[in-house]
Amino acid sequence: MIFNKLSLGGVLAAAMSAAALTSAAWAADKPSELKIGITTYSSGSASVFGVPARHAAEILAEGINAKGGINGVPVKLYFIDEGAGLETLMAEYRRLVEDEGVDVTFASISSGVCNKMAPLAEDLEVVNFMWDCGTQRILEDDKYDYVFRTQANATPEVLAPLAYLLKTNPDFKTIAVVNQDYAWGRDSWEIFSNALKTQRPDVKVVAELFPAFGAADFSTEVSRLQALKPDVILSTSWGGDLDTFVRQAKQRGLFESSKFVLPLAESSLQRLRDDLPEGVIVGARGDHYFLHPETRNDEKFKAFNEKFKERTGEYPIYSAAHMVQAFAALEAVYDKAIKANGGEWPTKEQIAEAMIGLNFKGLGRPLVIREDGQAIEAQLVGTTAKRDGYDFKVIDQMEIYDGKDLMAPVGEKSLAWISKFKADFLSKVPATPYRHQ
Amino acid sequence: MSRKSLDAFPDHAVSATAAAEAPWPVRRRHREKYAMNKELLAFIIVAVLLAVVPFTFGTSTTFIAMSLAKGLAVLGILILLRAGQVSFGHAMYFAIGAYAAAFLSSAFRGIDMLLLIGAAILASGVAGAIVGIFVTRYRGIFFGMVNLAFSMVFYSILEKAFHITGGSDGMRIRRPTLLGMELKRAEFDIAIYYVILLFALLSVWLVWRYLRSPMGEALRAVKSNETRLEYVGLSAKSVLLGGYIASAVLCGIGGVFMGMVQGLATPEHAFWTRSSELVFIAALGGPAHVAGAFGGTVVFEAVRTYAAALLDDSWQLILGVTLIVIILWAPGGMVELFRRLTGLDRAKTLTPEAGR
Amino acid sequence: MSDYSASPLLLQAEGLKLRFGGIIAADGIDLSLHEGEHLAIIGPNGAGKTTFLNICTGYLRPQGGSVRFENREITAQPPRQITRLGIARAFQIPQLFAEQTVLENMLLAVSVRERHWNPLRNLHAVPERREMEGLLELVGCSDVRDRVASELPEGKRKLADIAIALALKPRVLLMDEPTSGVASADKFDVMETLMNALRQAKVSSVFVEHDMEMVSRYATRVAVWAQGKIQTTGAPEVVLNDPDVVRNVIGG
Amino acid sequence: MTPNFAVLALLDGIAYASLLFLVAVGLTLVFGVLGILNIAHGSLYAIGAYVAATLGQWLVANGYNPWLTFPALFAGATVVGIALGGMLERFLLQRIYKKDEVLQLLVTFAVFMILENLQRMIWGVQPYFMSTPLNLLGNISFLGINYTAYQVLFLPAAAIVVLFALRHFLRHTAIGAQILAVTEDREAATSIGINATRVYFMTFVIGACFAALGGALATPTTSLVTGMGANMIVLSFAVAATAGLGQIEGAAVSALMIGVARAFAVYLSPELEVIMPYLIMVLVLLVKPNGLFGKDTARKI
Repeated sequence: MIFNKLSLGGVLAAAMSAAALTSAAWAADKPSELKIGITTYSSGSASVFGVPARHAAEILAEGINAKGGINGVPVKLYFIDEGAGLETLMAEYRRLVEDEGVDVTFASISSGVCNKMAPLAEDLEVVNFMWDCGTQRILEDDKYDYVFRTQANATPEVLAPLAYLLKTNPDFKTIAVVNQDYAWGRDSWEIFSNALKTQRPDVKVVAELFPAFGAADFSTEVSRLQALKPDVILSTSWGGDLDTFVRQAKQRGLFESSKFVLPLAESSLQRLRDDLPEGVIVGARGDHYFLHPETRNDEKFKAFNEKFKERTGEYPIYSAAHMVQAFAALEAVYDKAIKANGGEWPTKEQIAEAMIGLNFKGLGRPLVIREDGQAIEAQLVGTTAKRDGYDFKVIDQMEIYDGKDLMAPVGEKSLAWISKFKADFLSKVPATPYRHQ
Repeated sequence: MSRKSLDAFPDHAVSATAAAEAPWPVRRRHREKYAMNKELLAFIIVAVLLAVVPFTFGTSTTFIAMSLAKGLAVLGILILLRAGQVSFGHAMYFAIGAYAAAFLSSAFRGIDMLLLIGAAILASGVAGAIVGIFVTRYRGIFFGMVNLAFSMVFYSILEKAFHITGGSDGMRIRRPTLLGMELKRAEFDIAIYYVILLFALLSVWLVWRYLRSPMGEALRAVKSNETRLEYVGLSAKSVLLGGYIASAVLCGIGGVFMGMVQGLATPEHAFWTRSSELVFIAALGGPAHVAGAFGGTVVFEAVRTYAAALLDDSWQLILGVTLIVIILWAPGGMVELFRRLTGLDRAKTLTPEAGR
Repeated sequence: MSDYSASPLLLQAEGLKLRFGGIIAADGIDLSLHEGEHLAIIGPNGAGKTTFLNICTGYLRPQGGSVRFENREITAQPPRQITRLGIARAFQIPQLFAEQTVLENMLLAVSVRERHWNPLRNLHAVPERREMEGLLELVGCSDVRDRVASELPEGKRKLADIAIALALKPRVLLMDEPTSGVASADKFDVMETLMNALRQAKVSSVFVEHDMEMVSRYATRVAVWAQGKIQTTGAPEVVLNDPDVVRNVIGG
Repeated sequence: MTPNFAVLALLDGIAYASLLFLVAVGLTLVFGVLGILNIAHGSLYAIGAYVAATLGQWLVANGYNPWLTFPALFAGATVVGIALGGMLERFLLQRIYKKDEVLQLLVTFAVFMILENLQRMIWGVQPYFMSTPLNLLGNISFLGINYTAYQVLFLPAAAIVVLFALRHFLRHTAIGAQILAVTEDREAATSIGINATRVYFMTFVIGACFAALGGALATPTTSLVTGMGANMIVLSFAVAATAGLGQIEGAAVSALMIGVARAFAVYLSPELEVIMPYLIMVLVLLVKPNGLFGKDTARKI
């Protein structure tokens, strides 16, 4: 019985790889299609990012194929659900790479999954874009030949809101943190608090709360924060956790006594609507905003926003923008590699080589991939405000930071780099201000 | 006798009718031997088939390796089911196995695989003995619940002790050496496949023998009559404890293998739904036979992986329906279905017709 | 009827007291068993006779008094330890391992007796298999040897229960209405075989019994239990003819 | 830290315990009568929440009086309890009452998986919310801390009403008495002619209604996300097992214990918050294997 099942799977697999082989042979050097494996959440709480990103990917793939593909090769997408558990994820990832023969993978949203997929991609020698996960550790700790990140990492994503806070509210004395209890919540607080210590050693941390990931109730945390009355409350939470926390805090007047800093709240604006008060500092893990002051009039930007709104009824959030960046990097790197290869279709080694120093542009400012495979991405931070024409809070008093100022240099680890900050480093980081228009 | 007896695991029921009509010792032995040979033959065939997988269906190697690893844990669940007990916390030992490897491999780079396995056996065995001393006081639902509580405490600690365990992202398990040899990824995949296969076959054989030994038969007695067990001079608690430790160790071995294949130990391994999954697979495969543990796992994992092809995001739905169908119409699981289809059950359970 | 008071003392209960709520089961019970004796306990239903067996085997802890076995204090020790010392028990409601065959029931019992804990040896391969088959032959259970215990008719269950107790090679066997459930035509044959086996194996016994015919034939001594006390004890022919006993126990 | 934190923690604990109790009481009632530990109880909780939210959102969106969202919570819960609970009992559970308890447990686990999946298919994965009732009741201030009246007044009141209504129902109505009889001694109850099928059906539907009600009443306080059922079910297991399975008043006490302990943890040692319920459960069960109020049943031989 065991064998029956096995052989079924095996025969299927064999048949598929045979099909892949023949098609490859037929197209000689140039494949009939460019296969992209994408891990994203379609179940579980992180699907608030995964589902919009998947829509974005589909829109982008349709767009590429409509104009004839990448250098004449149409793209084909394969999605894997990060929420289905690591066994499934790994088995499916391997199957896509080994049997299906995907050319490039985009993995993944979760830092935990990235931690696993990066070494696996390296082992399987398949070009992988870490398109959304935040952890700075992967590329700082190990050297990879096939793994690249097409967006920033946690360091600038956390430092930018801190810089903004220091500039706009220089006088705060106390701070409390309410983060989800998992790697991102912990890591982001580590970066934030270490940087804060260098900039404002006098600020007192009055509470460090890490409620369980996916907690349904923050009433007790809100009570405690009301009793403590910290000047600033930081939360890098997202999704249902952030929504619940914001609603409970708003209902009980916590926003009146404390300044909130919510570095990921750009992704919750449209859901929270009036539950998110004005005057809250919000970020977007990059310069992602559907009203990006520098790029909102670009054709590409407008077209994508419209298509996205048409398909989902919502404006795109940062995870969709990260997906756009991954596709932009893909198109750019094939162009670059094909040119370098004298017009011939490149091998994966050539693609990997072309990634270094690659310039590409998603929906925000242009990005560049450093020699360690890490992209430099600008950061947009602002303050919520109510404006006509939107039934949710928009971002006003924006500041856009250049990514390179907030990143640890190549070869240096973020925390070590942060510990060397001069006392006024962050308040002097250059930024371009914008108002809502 | 109806197959839908009150009994969860109808092999006893089947053998009941069977044995009732087979009073002649000589012929019975003969048949037993015949059945044994047939099973041994099946065992060898399956073992050989699995041994050639890397050469025939190379790309399924890792999938099967993971299924076998999980199957080892299910085998542990099977032992407890023999005593009529079901644990909703055994994923804890699975996680202990994986974390033992994670800690060791991050402390000593290039540590040998066999040491990791040894550490996992030791850690899960010790944990099983300590927790077992408490939980073997309980039976039925409470046994399941107390195990659940222990595993949830453990799960919460794994998540909370961020600086030690890496929190919810877990810990990386670096690729170990094997007998001092450094292995590349492709070599490692093959090597660990054979190590897992070896352990799986060995465990199947050991568990098979154990369940038929006086100690294993005493486990069944825990299920049917603890009073009599006491009154033949045996403590039901210690019998169950023995089975509990064995099951914890099997889960630990499963966990260390899963961890090494995935290169990762995460708290998710210890979450209660994982424990339920193990019990789920045991019921799906059929608790009456060691083959059920592995057959069930392969089917479970295959459905989970390939369900998406049938209907987007539907693996839970499909598995749930499958399990209900199995429980309602074939409570012996796939093993029973298999026997029904092949008629092997007759030989196995010694009905008079079988020998003819 | 011979007198056993000179032979060594096996089991000795002194001043046992136990009450459940308002019901007095035992109120200062003194009872002893000497080697070679077969002591019958008679008395009205619910008088506490089974409770006595439960206390002797450690299933219940008495509120007062003590039980000694071969001059060793065994009060409230767990049943498994008392069993290992040499006191086996057969039950009013037979206690069998329902999922296993009768022979497997026996083999399991003998494995405990002989400490056969090799986890790789098949239960059926224990060396005492012949002996167990012989015991089953003796109690008349050979025909159901390979049947699963839960499927047995009541009479056979009763015998199998006793056979398991005998498999432990006890010094003392405690029985609770050994022949209830056995077809009445066979009762005396069964009891005859059983008692012969006990005598042969030099096993002393205590049995709770309602059938006075049985008591007078097989008991060496009778104890009458009523209102939580031993009303009288003595040779069957004396006790069973005592007018008080006839009026209060046998007649009533 | 203000010296009044103990009072605050108590208040937070009570609010949380009220929700826990509402969910756990249904679980424990069903176990007491049917002898089945219903893992799908968590899904009923989640679906009750989703249905109530959908109904409430619809009312608000169509311009009905927002106070109607209160009855909508109860209506949503009742509909889910009767329709889904009733169907589960009639078409599935009735077939497994005679099976081994392990298999019963697994069937409910299978139902849990199916419902989790269906729930995702119906409501998607974006967080849902409907906080109108919470907003309507406003805040009350206590020791300088704002609390929502919904959480510190309405929820505890609802829990108390449920507790006493259930007590009254069980003690003073015919069907309630039958349910109680079955809880205490199933065999005896059926032998004196109690219609077990009817009692089982009623009980399961009532239990399902409580699960859904717990979900519905939680809706205004939280965001509905996938996986909320899986978390709630282990918590209510912890409550029910700590009290002793089948103990209704006991569930109220242990819910309070767990709720308050958790709140104190947030004030004193936030890292312990998540572990608290399970720690309490382990400790209680180690000392009292049948739970705080469970009865020890000795076997008669």
